[in-house]
Amino acid sequence: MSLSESLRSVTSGSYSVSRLGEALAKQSRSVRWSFGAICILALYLLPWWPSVPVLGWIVETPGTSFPSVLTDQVVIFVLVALGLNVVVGLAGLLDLGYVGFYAVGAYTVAILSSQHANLPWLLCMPIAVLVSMIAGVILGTPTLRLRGDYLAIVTLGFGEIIRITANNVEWLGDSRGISNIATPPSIGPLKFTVLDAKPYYFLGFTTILIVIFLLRRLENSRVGRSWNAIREDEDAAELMGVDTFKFKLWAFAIGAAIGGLAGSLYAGKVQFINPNNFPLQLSILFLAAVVLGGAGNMWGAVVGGALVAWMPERFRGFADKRVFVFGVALVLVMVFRPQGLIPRKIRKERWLESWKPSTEADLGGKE
Amino acid sequence: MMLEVQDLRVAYGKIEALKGISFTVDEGEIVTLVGANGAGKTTTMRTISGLRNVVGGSVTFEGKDITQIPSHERVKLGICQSPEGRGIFPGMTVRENLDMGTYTRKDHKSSAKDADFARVLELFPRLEERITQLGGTLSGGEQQMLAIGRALMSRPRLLLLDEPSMGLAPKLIAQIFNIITEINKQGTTVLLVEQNASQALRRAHRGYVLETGHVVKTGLGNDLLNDPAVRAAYLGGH
Amino acid sequence: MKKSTLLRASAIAVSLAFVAAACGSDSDSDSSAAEDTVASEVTEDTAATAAGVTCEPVSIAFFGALSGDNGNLGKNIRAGADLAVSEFNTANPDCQVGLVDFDSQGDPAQAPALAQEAIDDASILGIVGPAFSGESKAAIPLFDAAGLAIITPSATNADLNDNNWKVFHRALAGDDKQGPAIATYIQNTLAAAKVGVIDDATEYGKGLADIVRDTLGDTVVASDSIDPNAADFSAVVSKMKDAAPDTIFYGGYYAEAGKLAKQLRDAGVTATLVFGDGVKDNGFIEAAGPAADGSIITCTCADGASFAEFAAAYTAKFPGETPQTYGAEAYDAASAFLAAIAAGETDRAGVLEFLGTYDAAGVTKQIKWDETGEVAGNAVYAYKVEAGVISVIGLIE
Amino acid sequence: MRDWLIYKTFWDLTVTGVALGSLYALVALGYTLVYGVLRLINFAHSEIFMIGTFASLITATNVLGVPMLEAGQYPYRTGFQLVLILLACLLGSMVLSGAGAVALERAAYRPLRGSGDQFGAVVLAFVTAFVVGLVFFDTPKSNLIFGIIGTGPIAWMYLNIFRRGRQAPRLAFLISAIGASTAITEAVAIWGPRDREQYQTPRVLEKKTLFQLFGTDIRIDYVIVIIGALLMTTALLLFVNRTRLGRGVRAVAQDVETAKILGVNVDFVILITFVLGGVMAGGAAMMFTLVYDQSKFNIGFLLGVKSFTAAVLGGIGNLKGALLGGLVLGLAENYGSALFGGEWKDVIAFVLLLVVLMFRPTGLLGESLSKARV
Repeated sequence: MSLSESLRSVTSGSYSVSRLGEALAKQSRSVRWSFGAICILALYLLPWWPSVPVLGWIVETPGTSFPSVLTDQVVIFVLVALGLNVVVGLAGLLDLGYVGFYAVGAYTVAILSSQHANLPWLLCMPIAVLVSMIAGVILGTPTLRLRGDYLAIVTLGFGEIIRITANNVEWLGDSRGISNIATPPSIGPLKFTVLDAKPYYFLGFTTILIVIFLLRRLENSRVGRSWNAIREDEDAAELMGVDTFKFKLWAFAIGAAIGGLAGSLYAGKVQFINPNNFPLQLSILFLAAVVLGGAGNMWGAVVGGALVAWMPERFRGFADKRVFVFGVALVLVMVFRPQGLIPRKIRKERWLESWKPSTEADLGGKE
Repeated sequence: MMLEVQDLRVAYGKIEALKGISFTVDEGEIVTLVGANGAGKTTTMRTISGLRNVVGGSVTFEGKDITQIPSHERVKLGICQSPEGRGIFPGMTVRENLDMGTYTRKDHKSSAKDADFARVLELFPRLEERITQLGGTLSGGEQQMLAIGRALMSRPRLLLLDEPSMGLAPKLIAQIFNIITEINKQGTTVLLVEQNASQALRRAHRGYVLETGHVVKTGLGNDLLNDPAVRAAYLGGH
Repeated sequence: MKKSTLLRASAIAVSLAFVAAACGSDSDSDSSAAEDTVASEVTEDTAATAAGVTCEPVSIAFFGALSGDNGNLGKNIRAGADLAVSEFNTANPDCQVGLVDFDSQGDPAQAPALAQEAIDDASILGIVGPAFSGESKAAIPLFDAAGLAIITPSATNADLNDNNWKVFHRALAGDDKQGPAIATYIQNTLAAAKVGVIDDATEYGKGLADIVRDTLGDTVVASDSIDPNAADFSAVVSKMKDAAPDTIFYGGYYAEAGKLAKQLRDAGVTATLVFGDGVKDNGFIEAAGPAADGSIITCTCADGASFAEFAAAYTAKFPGETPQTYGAEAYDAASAFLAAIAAGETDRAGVLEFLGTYDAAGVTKQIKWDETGEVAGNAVYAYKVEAGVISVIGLIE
Repeated sequence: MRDWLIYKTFWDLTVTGVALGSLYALVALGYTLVYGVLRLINFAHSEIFMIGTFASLITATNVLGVPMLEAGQYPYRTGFQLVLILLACLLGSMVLSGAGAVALERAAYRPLRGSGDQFGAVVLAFVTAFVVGLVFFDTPKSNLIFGIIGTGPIAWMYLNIFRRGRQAPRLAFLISAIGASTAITEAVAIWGPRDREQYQTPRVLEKKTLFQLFGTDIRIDYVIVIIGALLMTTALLLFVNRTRLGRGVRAVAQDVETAKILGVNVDFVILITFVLGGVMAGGAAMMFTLVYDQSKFNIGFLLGVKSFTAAVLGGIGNLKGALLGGLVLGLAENYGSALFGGEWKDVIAFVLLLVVLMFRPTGLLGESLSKARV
């Protein structure tokens, strides 16, 4: 293999994590299950990783508290990436205002547990998920009939409308934000106190596992197949009898619900939110997380979300230069791994495809 | 020999659409490629125009290997195509569409261009009536005329016509083929791809029969027309 | 097959570790750079000072934006604290106090994790910061639970003090003191019959402007907000031009104040412009140019008797620079912690208790806290911009 | 009370709204051109605008030596000297913005189209080497030297990878655009003229009232902006409709493949499209500094979002739509701010967009670079 060939093979993904998955898939059921169990256990112990010799050096976040970074950033980004992946990766709808749903979730908890009522967090959380879902439906119903890029700017506008409204309406706490938000109730030895982030991490990681489990069921169901069809070719899906609008709305609502869930977890952890927590740039960061990991692949979204949240904290030493390096990294990853770090297995994605409708990508071509 | 295609192989992903096609076109000829859907006719045309990358083989035009040069350079050498589906620019007027044919020509304001313009309008009087209309508003037949006329505006030495009869009424088809013959008589070499094999073979000097990415038969147009196997496969068996 | 895949994966992991290690060591040296410079200065000057206190290695922390969009404000604040610490270290060779940075970028989302890290570092006895109100609300509950005292040199929002935080202290008066004073000044000194009030819809700006609005009542003839990120304020300018007030108050920070002042003057608005403490910065003069002339700026900070001395020391430490907004307050805040350390306090509870009884002359004012953590005395001073220089006029009665 | 306010200030708001709208329109043209040809939201276009404002600043102060203040007053210039300074700034902005757009296209987009070339590889390689240098060096100078040394081998490596000839998915283009936008903004913020502070540009044009219209003062800077925007848009329309290259742009927008087989060099046309967008943004940037005399590293972001909104409002891909969208947005923002308060300005813009798209899903004038006559 010549140097240039090996270079190309590296960038086109021969060393990807999916290889590991392929190798695992060949093993017996019990091997796979125990491997999964070990992974999950190891991830539950993640807050202690920095004290492991070599590994600690890699994962630690100098200058800031690692367990808090896990709860405040990583868990939230992974959840959000999972939700946004449903919208962008599975249904193929470009959403640039996803932070709006995240904000709706956080604000619902804040309003119900502090600003205007004193409901416990455990009750607020499902309400927040529901409210975010309704927000998704309300935004989706008039806008999902729009084509891809129109949807992008409309959703971007939605995110901004939410933030500015929260900033200027006194009932929503305006620019002062809302403090003293309720925390999750203590369960046995798990005490959700201000100074210990670990219980929040256990809660967040468990939530992620549940969401992944539910999404996997969904992906393999009729709904998942419909999303697939819509993303591949919306017109064809419509002709085959798929109610494209209904399923697009479902994707939007489910995505919004997961965003709201992330928001409610965040509000319950930090106990204070203000509109500055939900800037437009965060939406863009969320989208970057999904695409960086590999749009349409749930594992890609998880990895992308974790990386985008963790990297800036890991490289605090770069201070001002972090964001610059992040921008360059985005370009480079897209240039050399356009499908993301962990791409989808099936690459035939009409909507995500090239701007040239009929050159390289479609199999068989016109004959 | 004007165009020589040798052992051409083209793939879409892992699926090979052309599995080694060879044929030639001599100056002044009309050569046709016939075959069923999926035989590789349009892929061949697109490859000659440079829209597809080849996996193997070569395309030689007037002694020059053009396999690797970009499409717009090929137009300068004298190859122009009227593509399948006509490729009319819907937002441009008929005149602007025709002007696009002269895109690579250096003699912009010259009388030679005006002469070509007059010649095309003479061949297709319908276009003159529609000259200020938008391309997207033309009927199928008119669009086909426009596509051929536009290709002619580049003064090609080799004109590639991909399915010029597709979607047209029988009367119009005859008219289009008459014009193709006329163009050829005026000195332009034509490579024609058709599903309407009987018309194509009747007009062509020579023909090639394509089947799933291979050339399976070749001969003079009339010989192929009378070949029982070809008749059975492509001409409805009569 | 499987083996080779796993081998490859581990090879990647190892190489990643090397990359991370390289980066990690670099960032470590970065963060300790501040302490290094302190140490080197100390060795130069050891001979100059004789006696001093001795103590265990302890440190105080700066908490605020050092990078990001608000980085400059934070750097100016940190410089004040830095000056206090290095002066202390020079004077006390046997008691070296470190200054640890927590760069929040002014982002409330990053604040809790940083606060946690500060709390986990047992050598930190006090926090100078958090710099902004938003991050304060996100971070102070953690500090409060850990009993780690904070003195904010810049967060002036009125409602910060009613959270029952034991650890909360401010080195300057809150907006609830400044707002009414501004209103008084507009009403009495400027004798304005018609007032326009504009804010930037941020916590600080709107909070201050709302107090002014409430206090002035019917005198306010026109009121509006701007989006600080926008470049064009023409709708607000038109409104002010039409209402023709004698005085316009703007609640917000200096960068937008400069833009706004310029656009108002360009449109022919001649009203006297009045601003709060967020505008008391040379950046305002730079941004507004000649349009700044004649503006009134209020601040709870007096350029006190020792301010000139402070400014000289500042320029000596940071050549070519003069103290900027909240720099002196940060110096006072850090000095309070250093006094606690000098008094032999070695733990957080002791420092917190010490602050309760602290009463000393600071660069900006007499520093003494009441039980809510507000600095005693509520003197608000008026400044005027003349020929590109901000100079004090006097106390607002 | 508020209705009365808007009535009294109506013409005032109209004039400033049209001026602001003209700037939106000029930037929107860049979005719409690139979208028309590549179907790409060129997120980094706002940074091309930002570069233009700094180019204008540098031309005025560093090249022409105009001071910020002269004896405490603005350095006003008149007559021939004024015209010369303004034209030099305009040229500076247009050239630097145009060049920025070219570099952006070659480094961040062309490799994704599968036709990456040396130039793009060198730009990308330089940036990569620079980033790697960040790990080892603190000073910009040694970093720069390291960047230059590292460029060669990295560019060679990149060129090898570029020869894939495969199209990236559309989302990859968008993320690449976002990455480029972030990198450019931050690069200017960190290593730019000074730091993250706001910059002032010297004010050479005295903002005199030219005449009164409906009782409103019409200032000279607004007149220059409005006329300038109209002239530039007209020039662009003429170029696209009347020249051979312009026809090439339209052809690529309408049907890439047919354009290719008719001899259009698609990569070149795309480059031209970026240059055109960059030049328009450069012109807008210079006029922006004329009215607001300021700039900042992040000045492009909000303006870019608004301009893209304007482009969609008018019908993305439609050049006249961009002009109309810009003007409508500028006016709506001004009227809306007067009615509901300035803090709602952005909400007004997005709600307007939402309402328009409800009734006209492809914008006010529809998408036309591809479907109808420009």
